[in-house]
Amino acid sequence: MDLTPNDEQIAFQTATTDWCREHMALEAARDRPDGLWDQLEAMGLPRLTAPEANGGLALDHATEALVFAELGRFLAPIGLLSSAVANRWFAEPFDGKVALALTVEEPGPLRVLDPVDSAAVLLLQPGSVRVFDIPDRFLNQMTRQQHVTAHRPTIDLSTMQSEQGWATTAVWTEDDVRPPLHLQLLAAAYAVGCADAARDMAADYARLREQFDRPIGWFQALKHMCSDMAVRAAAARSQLYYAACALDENAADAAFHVAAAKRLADQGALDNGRANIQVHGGIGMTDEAAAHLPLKRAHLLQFIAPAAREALLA
Amino acid sequence: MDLTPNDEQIAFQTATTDWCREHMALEAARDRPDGLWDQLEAMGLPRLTAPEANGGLALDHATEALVFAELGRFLAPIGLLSSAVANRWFAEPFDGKVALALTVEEPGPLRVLDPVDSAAVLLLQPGSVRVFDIPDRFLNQMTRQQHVTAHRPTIDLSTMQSEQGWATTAVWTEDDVRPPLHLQLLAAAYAVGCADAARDMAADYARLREQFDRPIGWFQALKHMCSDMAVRAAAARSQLYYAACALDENAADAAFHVAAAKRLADQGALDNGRANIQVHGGIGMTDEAAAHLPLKRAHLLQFIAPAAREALLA
Amino acid sequence: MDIGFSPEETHFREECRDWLHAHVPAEKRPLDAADAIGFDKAWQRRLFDAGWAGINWPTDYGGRGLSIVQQVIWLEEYAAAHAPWIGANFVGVNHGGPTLILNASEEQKAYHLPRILKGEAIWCQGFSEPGAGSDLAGIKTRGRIEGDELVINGSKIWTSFAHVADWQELVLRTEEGSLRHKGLSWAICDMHAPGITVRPIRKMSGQTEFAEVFYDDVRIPLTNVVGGLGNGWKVAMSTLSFERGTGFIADQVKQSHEIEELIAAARANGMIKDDRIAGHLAQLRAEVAAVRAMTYRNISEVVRTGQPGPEASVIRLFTSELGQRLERMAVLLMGEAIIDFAYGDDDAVGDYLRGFAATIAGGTAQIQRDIIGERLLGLPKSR
Amino acid sequence: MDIGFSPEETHFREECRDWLHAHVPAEKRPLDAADAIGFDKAWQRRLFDAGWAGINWPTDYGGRGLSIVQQVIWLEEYAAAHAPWIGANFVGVNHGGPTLILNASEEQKAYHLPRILKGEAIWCQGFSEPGAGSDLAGIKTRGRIEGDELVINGSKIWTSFAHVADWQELVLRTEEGSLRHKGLSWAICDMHAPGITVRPIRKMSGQTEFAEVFYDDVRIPLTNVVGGLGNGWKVAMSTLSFERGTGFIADQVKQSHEIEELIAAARANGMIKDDRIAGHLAQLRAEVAAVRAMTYRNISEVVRTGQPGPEASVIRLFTSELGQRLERMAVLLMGEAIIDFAYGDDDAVGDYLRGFAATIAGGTAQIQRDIIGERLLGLPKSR
Repeated sequence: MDLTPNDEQIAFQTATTDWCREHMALEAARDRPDGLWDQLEAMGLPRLTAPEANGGLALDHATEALVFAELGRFLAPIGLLSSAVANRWFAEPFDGKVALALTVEEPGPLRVLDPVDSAAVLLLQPGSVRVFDIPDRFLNQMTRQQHVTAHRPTIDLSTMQSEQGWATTAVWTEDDVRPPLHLQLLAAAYAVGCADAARDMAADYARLREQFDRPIGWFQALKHMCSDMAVRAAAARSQLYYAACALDENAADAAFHVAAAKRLADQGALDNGRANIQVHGGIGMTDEAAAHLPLKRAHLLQFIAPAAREALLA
Repeated sequence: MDLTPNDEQIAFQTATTDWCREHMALEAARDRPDGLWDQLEAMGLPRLTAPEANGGLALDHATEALVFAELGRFLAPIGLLSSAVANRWFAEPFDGKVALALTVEEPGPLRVLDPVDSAAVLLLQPGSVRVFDIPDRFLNQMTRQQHVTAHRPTIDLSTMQSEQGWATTAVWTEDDVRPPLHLQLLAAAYAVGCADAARDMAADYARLREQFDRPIGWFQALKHMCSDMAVRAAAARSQLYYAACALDENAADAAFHVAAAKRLADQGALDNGRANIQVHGGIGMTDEAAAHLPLKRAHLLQFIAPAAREALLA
Repeated sequence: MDIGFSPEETHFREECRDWLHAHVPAEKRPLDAADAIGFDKAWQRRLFDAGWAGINWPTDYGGRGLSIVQQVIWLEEYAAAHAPWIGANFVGVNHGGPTLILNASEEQKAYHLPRILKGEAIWCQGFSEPGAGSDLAGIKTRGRIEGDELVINGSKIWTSFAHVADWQELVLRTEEGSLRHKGLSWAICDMHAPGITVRPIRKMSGQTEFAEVFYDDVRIPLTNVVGGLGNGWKVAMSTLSFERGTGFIADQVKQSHEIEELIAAARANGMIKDDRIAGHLAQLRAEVAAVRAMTYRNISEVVRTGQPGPEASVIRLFTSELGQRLERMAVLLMGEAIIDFAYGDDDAVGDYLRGFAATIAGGTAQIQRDIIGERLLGLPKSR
Repeated sequence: MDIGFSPEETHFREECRDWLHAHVPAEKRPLDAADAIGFDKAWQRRLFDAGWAGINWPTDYGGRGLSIVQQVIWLEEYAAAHAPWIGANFVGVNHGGPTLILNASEEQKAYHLPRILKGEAIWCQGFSEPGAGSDLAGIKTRGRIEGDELVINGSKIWTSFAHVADWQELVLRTEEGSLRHKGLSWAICDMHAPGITVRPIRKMSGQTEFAEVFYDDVRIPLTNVVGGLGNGWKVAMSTLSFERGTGFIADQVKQSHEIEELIAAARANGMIKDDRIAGHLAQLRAEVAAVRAMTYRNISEVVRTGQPGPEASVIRLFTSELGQRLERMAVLLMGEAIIDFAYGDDDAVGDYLRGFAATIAGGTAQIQRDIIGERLLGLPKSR
């Protein structure tokens, strides 16, 4: 039993953080450079746990969770989540980004997140994940109307969305609880990173900003608000690591632990996101400051593989 | 429209507070003098809104709510609630205290609060209140066992309880929504007083107790805890007044307003009761200090005419 | 104590309702200040012409001179009729105007008050500075006296409607080297004066409503000072205590409508079947009732004594946090549709994002709790 | 990173389970300290004789010298077997003993440690004073040096098991006129020494477990000072940081069982059908899992580096508040039956009332939040 990251994991984690800080700053989340995805691909980030035969690094979920929490801290593309899952669980190669669709009752139209330049889209279903191709246009099976897959913004300023029809041509996983848990785990990792980002932003500001001739972090009310952010982030992060290990070991209670991680991470991301704005005061409400970015990302993440109450009580 | 108490009401309120402070101190709640009920009777407190024909003062519910909030602040006997309701809505005279039974599915045995020296017991039912005599012993209709009405303590150190069977000999109100609302209003008034008592105890302690060479109320964390107590008490009190007026005017939405008052008062009493102990620190956890008394009373009050969600959403 | 209204008041309520029913504009108010300014001015003028602007303002300056209870009745009917937010006229009608009524000279009042009521002059507020937010007494913008003029240098921030305003209620330091609350003055600043630069700031909801204002040797006549040189803190506080007293009635009335709409929405989409949602809605409805009861109580206090009671700060805090709880519930009831929010959308998500201001602007919730602890409970001052 | 246990550890777990299954007493531990003392001593002796006392204590002093992971396994099995709380032995086994191991002389260790493990000597803690609660450095109890003795005067409070204890870990001011953290010493005080008066204090739950202790010219040998005269703060902090690190594992293990019992109870009485109850239980279960994950993480840190990580204070705060949430849920599930609580009852209400101590004793939740803000986030010190 050892829940501290080993040296190799820490090195990978640190390298990721350093790279993100330089090439994928949170502050620039709404305007990512064109070649970003190619760089992420080149570093193998969408294939950390994919088998070597598929060009993957065949690492464990524990390492992957550590790295994805760092990516999440910089509001990395949502498409990394679905791409990582697709590359891990399907033998056939997905050349390029796999977008992410939110759960729907089949065969309704899909809400596709981060679809720009995506070759395919991954959908979470009860007990399975399914991957469709992305066509240029689709037929809405309910209204019988043809739709062009136009890209629209989402509340998360770094993520676009489109609509797409249910397709009969798809691949899906069967008789394996792990693929859906994998997606939930990675989404939880993103949310943990998001909670961390908000905490750090708030603490940095509370150390520097002065009112009444003192840093505002001197005042207990704001200090405790920051402390609570630290508590939420720490709890979610520990549970994330534990859940990743449970998934690696295919433990009987892995589904519970991953759901618990997602629940706590989502709450941490939302609550920290809100508290971060309050700590920032006026500047926190502006578009030019970055305080709103983690909050808006948190609002998106809560709809990606949410933790069902049944899973938590099972 | 005028929601400030008039001079007469303020005078009555002040006189009640002064009398309570001298004769019915909160700190002595667990050991009330023998003649207390007679004194309360002599002052007409169980008959404030009772018709003059029944020896009552025929005052309005607004005045009664003000006075009962003060009584509640000193943890006055629970029997005042039921006696006031019984004396108001029944023509026949109840000579002495009327105890209070918690709601049960008929014809189960009753949990009777404050039964000591009570001649009768009042039970809240949907749309009605019912008054039974108190016998020396009763037959449990489910187990067919004979029980003596022995007195046992409750969590509230100033209130005893006993068990009693459902009786066929009883009087009850019909076709009038006001009697049950009256009981709920007075219970809310007690809870408002309870929330006030906890707030004042905490603020007093925070002004005097020193740590780190300052009154602990100087520290923002404790100051804000006290501020939140003040907010809860103020909100509950305003809603109590409004509800009392609504009941006086037999307003169409009186049932909602009384339920809202009870809900906020119960929460205020519980949350302030807990916060009061935290503000007191070590001494707050002891039996010899009085900080636990309002909290325990609050736990009892929440079961007296609780605010149903349906009433709040109606 | 009673909650009824007199026959005269009831008659007034009917009058309000009838007029609003006939005149509330069908089109929605634009959200961006620049787009909304024409709408806001026209609507204010319409209110004035029909006698609804300044219900409790003195008749000498274009008001109706009616009671605060009638003002409340008007606001209740206004909200019930879904009449538009008064927008750009907010500062003039709710802050600047009342401050002038309390503190200004006859000349100042005679010139400005009717223009405010008619929607002819748009006002903005110049209190906060980049370095003086919660710490309002940390104001650094200074006004040098030169002859019969003030020469202003410095900057203000979070000034709503600055880029469309004609006048500003400006608090600045007129005594060199003075500290904290001393040496400040409250002046009427011409927003069209040379040397003023306005940098609009976009909110995280996408609207551009507030701005940063820079003053570079801006000259205004000394006669524009209100309440006397060096009395700026006192004059500003008279506005703020008004805000804390009855200035937020409109918000509270709005909440009464919002909770009913939320309950209706939850019934419509079936989410009320979830006990947690139903429980939250029940709780929120009780809290909204309490805010209304507290507000009525506070108004009764004003009617009796001429000023709001000490619990006004409690109402202020409770209302601002309750507003956020209502906005969060509205967003919760939207479900996944929250994802579709795009900058500038005038929906529940926009309200939620803009609503963060409630516990920040005009004194953070932390400052409010300090005030309650210190003034209501007598706890020692921390700052 | 892995969550599995080695075959050796798994074998150890089975050993624990088997022994506990055969030996956990059938009768309940009495709650009052005076009634429980015999029970506690007998049970501790039984643990010692079977080799379960001091699993990770050095073998030289009667311990088993095993790893902290094995200690955790023991505690997990201990809780699973519903074995009784170690009660009066708590301070000796969990505070005093570990402090001696870290700081005491060979002679002190050789004398005291085996007696603690065997349940022969009961220890109590003398840190807090009537005027020094959250402000522990405000200690006023003084020890005057006379020859080779300390002469002690003053008082301590919240001393659990004081009225049944043989020894006390006592922090007192041995340098006259010294301030705050300086001039304090940590000494072993004989509770049977003349001049000691113990006034037991009843808790609001009805138990008498802690007491106020008065010292009137109490004489103890200077050799009873541990870690050197004037080093009391450092020595005391070594205990406290132990508490914050791994000392609360037992509580956390207990919470894992409590949540399962609560869920079972809610299923049994049907209250789980209420979405709010079910939602709360789901949330609590996730939080309990997180505490366990954090604890495991912290233990891994101890195994790797020899000391708990900086996040130990987070675990401490989270666990204490989570414990209270669990106790409140237990009371909620009782419904009206909470009314029947009478002083001394050993039920969920008693746990709830005693549980207020979790955010007060050993540093209030407010102090914990200060520590987290200052040490983890680098915010400026407020005190």
